[in-house]
Amino acid sequence: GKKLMNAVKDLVDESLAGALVAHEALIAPVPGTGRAVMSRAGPRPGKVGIVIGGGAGHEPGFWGYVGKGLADAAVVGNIFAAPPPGPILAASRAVNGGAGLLYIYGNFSGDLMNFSMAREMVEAAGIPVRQIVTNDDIASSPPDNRGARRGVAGNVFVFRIAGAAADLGASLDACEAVTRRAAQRTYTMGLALEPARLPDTRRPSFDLDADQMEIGVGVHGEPGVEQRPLASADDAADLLLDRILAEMAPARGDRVAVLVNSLGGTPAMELYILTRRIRQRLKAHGIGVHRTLVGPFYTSMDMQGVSLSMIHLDDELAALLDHPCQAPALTVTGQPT
Amino acid sequence: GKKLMNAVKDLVDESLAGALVAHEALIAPVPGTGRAVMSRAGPRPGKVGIVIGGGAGHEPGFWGYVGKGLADAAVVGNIFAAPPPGPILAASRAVNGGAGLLYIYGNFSGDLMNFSMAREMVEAAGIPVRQIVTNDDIASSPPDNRGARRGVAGNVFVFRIAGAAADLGASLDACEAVTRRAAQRTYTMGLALEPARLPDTRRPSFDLDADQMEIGVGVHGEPGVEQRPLASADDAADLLLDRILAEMAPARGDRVAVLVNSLGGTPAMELYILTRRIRQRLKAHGIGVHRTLVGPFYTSMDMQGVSLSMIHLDDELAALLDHPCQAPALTVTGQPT
Amino acid sequence: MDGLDAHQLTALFRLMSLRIDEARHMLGQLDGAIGDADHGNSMAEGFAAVVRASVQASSRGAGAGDLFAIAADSFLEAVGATTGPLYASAFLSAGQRYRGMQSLRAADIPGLIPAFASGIAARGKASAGDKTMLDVWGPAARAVVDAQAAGSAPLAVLDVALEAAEEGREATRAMTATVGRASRLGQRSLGHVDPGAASAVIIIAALRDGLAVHLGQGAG
Amino acid sequence: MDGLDAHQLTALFRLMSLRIDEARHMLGQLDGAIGDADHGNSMAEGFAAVVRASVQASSRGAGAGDLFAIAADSFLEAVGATTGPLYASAFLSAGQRYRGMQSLRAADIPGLIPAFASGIAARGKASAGDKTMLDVWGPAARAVVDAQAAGSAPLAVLDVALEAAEEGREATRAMTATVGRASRLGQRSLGHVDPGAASAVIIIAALRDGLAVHLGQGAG
Ligand SMILES: Nc1ncnc2c1ncn2[C@@H]1O[C@H](COP(=O)(O)OP(=O)(O)O)[C@@H](O)[C@H]1O
Ligand SMILES: Nc1ncnc2c1ncn2[C@@H]1O[C@H](COP(=O)(O)OP(=O)(O)O)[C@@H](O)[C@H]1O
Ligand SMILES: [Mg+2]
Ligand SMILES: [Mg+2]
Ligand SMILES: [Mg+2]
Ligand SMILES: [Mg+2]
Repeated sequence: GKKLMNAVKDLVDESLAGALVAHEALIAPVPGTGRAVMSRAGPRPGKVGIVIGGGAGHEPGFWGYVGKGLADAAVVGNIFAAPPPGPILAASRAVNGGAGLLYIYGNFSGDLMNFSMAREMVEAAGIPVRQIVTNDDIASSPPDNRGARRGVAGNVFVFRIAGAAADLGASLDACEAVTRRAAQRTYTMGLALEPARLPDTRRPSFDLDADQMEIGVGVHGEPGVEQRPLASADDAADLLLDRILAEMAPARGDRVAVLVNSLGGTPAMELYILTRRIRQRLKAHGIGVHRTLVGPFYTSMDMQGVSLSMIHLDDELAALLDHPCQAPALTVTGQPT
Repeated sequence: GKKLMNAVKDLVDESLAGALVAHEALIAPVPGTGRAVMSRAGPRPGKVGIVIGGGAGHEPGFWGYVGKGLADAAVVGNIFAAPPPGPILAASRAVNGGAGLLYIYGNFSGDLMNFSMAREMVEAAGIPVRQIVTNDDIASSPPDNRGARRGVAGNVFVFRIAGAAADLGASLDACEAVTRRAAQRTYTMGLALEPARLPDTRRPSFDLDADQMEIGVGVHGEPGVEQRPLASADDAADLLLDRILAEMAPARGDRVAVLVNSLGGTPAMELYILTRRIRQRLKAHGIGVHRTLVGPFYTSMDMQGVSLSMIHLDDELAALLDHPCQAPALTVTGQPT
Repeated sequence: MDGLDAHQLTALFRLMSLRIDEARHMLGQLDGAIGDADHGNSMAEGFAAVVRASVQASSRGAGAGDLFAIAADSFLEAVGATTGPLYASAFLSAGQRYRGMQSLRAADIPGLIPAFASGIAARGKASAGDKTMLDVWGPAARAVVDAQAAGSAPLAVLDVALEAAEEGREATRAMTATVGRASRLGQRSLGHVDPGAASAVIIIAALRDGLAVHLGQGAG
Repeated sequence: MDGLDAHQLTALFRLMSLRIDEARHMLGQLDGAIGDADHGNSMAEGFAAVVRASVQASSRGAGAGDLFAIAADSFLEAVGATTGPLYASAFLSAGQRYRGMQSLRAADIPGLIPAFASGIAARGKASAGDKTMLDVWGPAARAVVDAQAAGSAPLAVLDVALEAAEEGREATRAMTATVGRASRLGQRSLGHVDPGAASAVIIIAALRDGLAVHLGQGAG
């Protein structure tokens, strides 16, 4: 439960300040608010502006995905709490290039309410806004109620697709359509070995015995859907992959991109052991892997655990994933990776 | 103490296998050994070959620093144990471009002995080899005995300089000279909040009370030099920075590059809080920061804690840091970051 | 001395803030069981912001009725989250009811509860039984309307409102969450009190006790 | 039946491997106190590799004297680390001593200890008192040489070697490490037994007990 921090109340502002200096060549503060960052590369006249955001505690989410070929601005709330309309509004104004704005955020009641309030104000000012509410977390609701699912680490793929499409000059309609397709084709499932600890109380966000893991956790310390005895890396990988494949139902020869994500406290060594198994199994299924991301891309503070995200690609989505981008947490060059 | 793994004995091989599939466009196995990887971009005739390595448990060290503009090959031992001469020899043969080889590794008796044994064999085969033994860890010995210090996360800068110089066509002499200068100008200091746990016993590698931190830890679970009550993020940053500045003794107007490194279990949020403080203080000292890296670049399995590394730049070193590279753990584009 | 001017209304907000702050950890624990454990922090920070803004506004001479819109704004911008928009709507709805009033009479105070309830319902679109704060605000609002129709005195009205609120809170134990973060737990939310319901009871209790103090009748 | 052929030498290695494996965690703990806690694993994996390679080589008809170079190679490639080169040098130095011998006589066995000591000293360049395995191998080797000069029987030679080894191990407690990983601890290494010294004693004890078994005299 130890953490390197100063006063709890300064946690979010100080870590955001750190991101702004560490990545000063890529991102800058949005004028008029302490809780939004924008790309140094934008806004570009005629380009759709991509605004993403959510609660803090997911670092490098969300500012890590701001940059050329990715989002134009990210808005950050308190820890695990949606940002209020104020900074969303400020970010919207700052990145408006005259071609409209696309908001992308996870499906949480707080984010829905706050982004929708901001949207009303922005539209009242004559700027068209579309919203993509991501719901990739398959553990959080059954398939027939997909609209109720949380939006989690699969966001990285969705941001990427939207950012690439906008960078290539797609219209607001086209950006919205391809991003919505990306969101619909993205699936995530997570598990935790240890809960996150809240900075103020240092208490675990849920109880988990020493020999148990929690299946289907969210990225806000929400409990998952069931506890099971701690499994081997291969069994854990299978558990995540089986659930995703069952819903995605890819055919032999289909292509996906894969994100093996640390929820904060799980080191690279373990992530790569899971990656190995996941790739072996996808190969056995005849599924091509266009791109594999491994690392702490979308965390839940210091939670120990992993999530697996996969996006079911088509030619357009695959091409957009290859489009160059440069942001604090994700750089894609023209070269292969 | 929970870990996602299969059999302990397969830990290193399986995580390496994961790295090889996740980054298949960048790295490939070295023929004839399961414990070395090489760049898909090399070897290039006439280019000095850079071979790096050390024990496993530091992921994405060492394979994360193999790629164009970085190392040509990385050799990995057992957990926290230097690799034997066999795979070093295999890697040396595989990346020999006819211009000689530069070995870079940390100053540990095991690495010294094994790399030196390999070097004798490689030189016997007519390939000239130079060695840079890094010793950036200022906590591990007093300044007047710098040669006894460990080589730790500052390696990332040293690899980077060597890789850039070699990519630009420097001779073996020139590569060695600039890399040695980089190593001499690199300083690291670390602290741990929780020790790493060894995969076989799940026991902590040293004892640390709930309200203490360990100052001056190595990257192999070695105990540090003293225990202190857990400090605030700012005080922890100051403690690391003060020690480094005292030795580096930069003048106003000098430039450095900074690496705020997670030892494995410390999440981005905390790293960036320290980054903010370190950058504030460097600014107050009038020291320019040419580049800031923040993240799990050189871990000690699941240890919770951070290390701060800084390299004291001159014009040549700064230019080499900006030279493009593309490797699993570090991509530098022509663009600013 | 029956009416509450802006300073006195601010004192009422301060009591709410105090009580919520005391319950911060308890609310966090309730939220931890079925959500993300931040409800105590969100509510505490929201009310602290309301008090700060109200102190400023009333020292600038704002009327009591003007404080509600200011409270809405400050709560929202300090909190975001789910509770930010919900309580912002609650305050805004009260602001509409008391628009232009320099001071509120004691008899106006219970009306805060139905105002809050309708603001929260309009923004959150939850139904009764969804296991939300509305399962407290709804019954409490109906209790206020009924008691006022029966001609009860303000404090007596708040007494029955509080009773209804507490019953509503306890009733959330037996509900399965269908909106908000806890809905993802399905049946696992059963048996737990909804944190938003618990904080709503605290606000209503503070309202009752604050009015009692103001009327010189001590805390109930 | 006095001599040891390759199979019997392999049995001796197997006993060392067994004893080291039993001590794996203890050695890891000793290393954990002043190093990186892997000494038990390194030694156990090294000796397991030695046994595997020796079994293969002796079933292919290798002579006892040939096993040492094979052991050196297999230990080194399985382990790396500090102990890999050190014990590889130890085995190689023994291999030079016994080169070309189809079987070793019992009287040859104690000579393993000075051979190991000189191989380790040549590779590691540590001095007496540096708090390393050499603080066991060195005294044990001198004890062997002295006892042989005094005309003692092989087992008696190994008895005094073991005694010297144990004293050497205990003496490391009072030393400050000056080479290897533990040297970074400075004074903090004081009071701890050196792990490499502890494993050296186990090897020497296994050598003694293995020879005793071979000679039909049981474990000491
Ligand atoms: N649509 C809604 N309408 C009314 N109340 C709601 C709604 N959604 C959630 N709530 C309330 O919000 C509470 C959670 O608030 P809080 O923890 O502050 O926000 P979050 O869930 O965003 O972390 C729940 O306990 C519930 O009472
Ligand atoms: N130069 C040396 N000469 C002889 N023995 C050494 C030397 N350096 C280290 N050692 C021995 O090696 C032991 C540590 O071995 P081990 O833990 O396997 O390697 P590492 O230190 O690389 O993790 C020490 O306890 C010490 O006895
Ligand atoms: Mg929340
Ligand atoms: Mg070691
Ligand atoms: Mg909550
Ligand atoms: Mg060791």
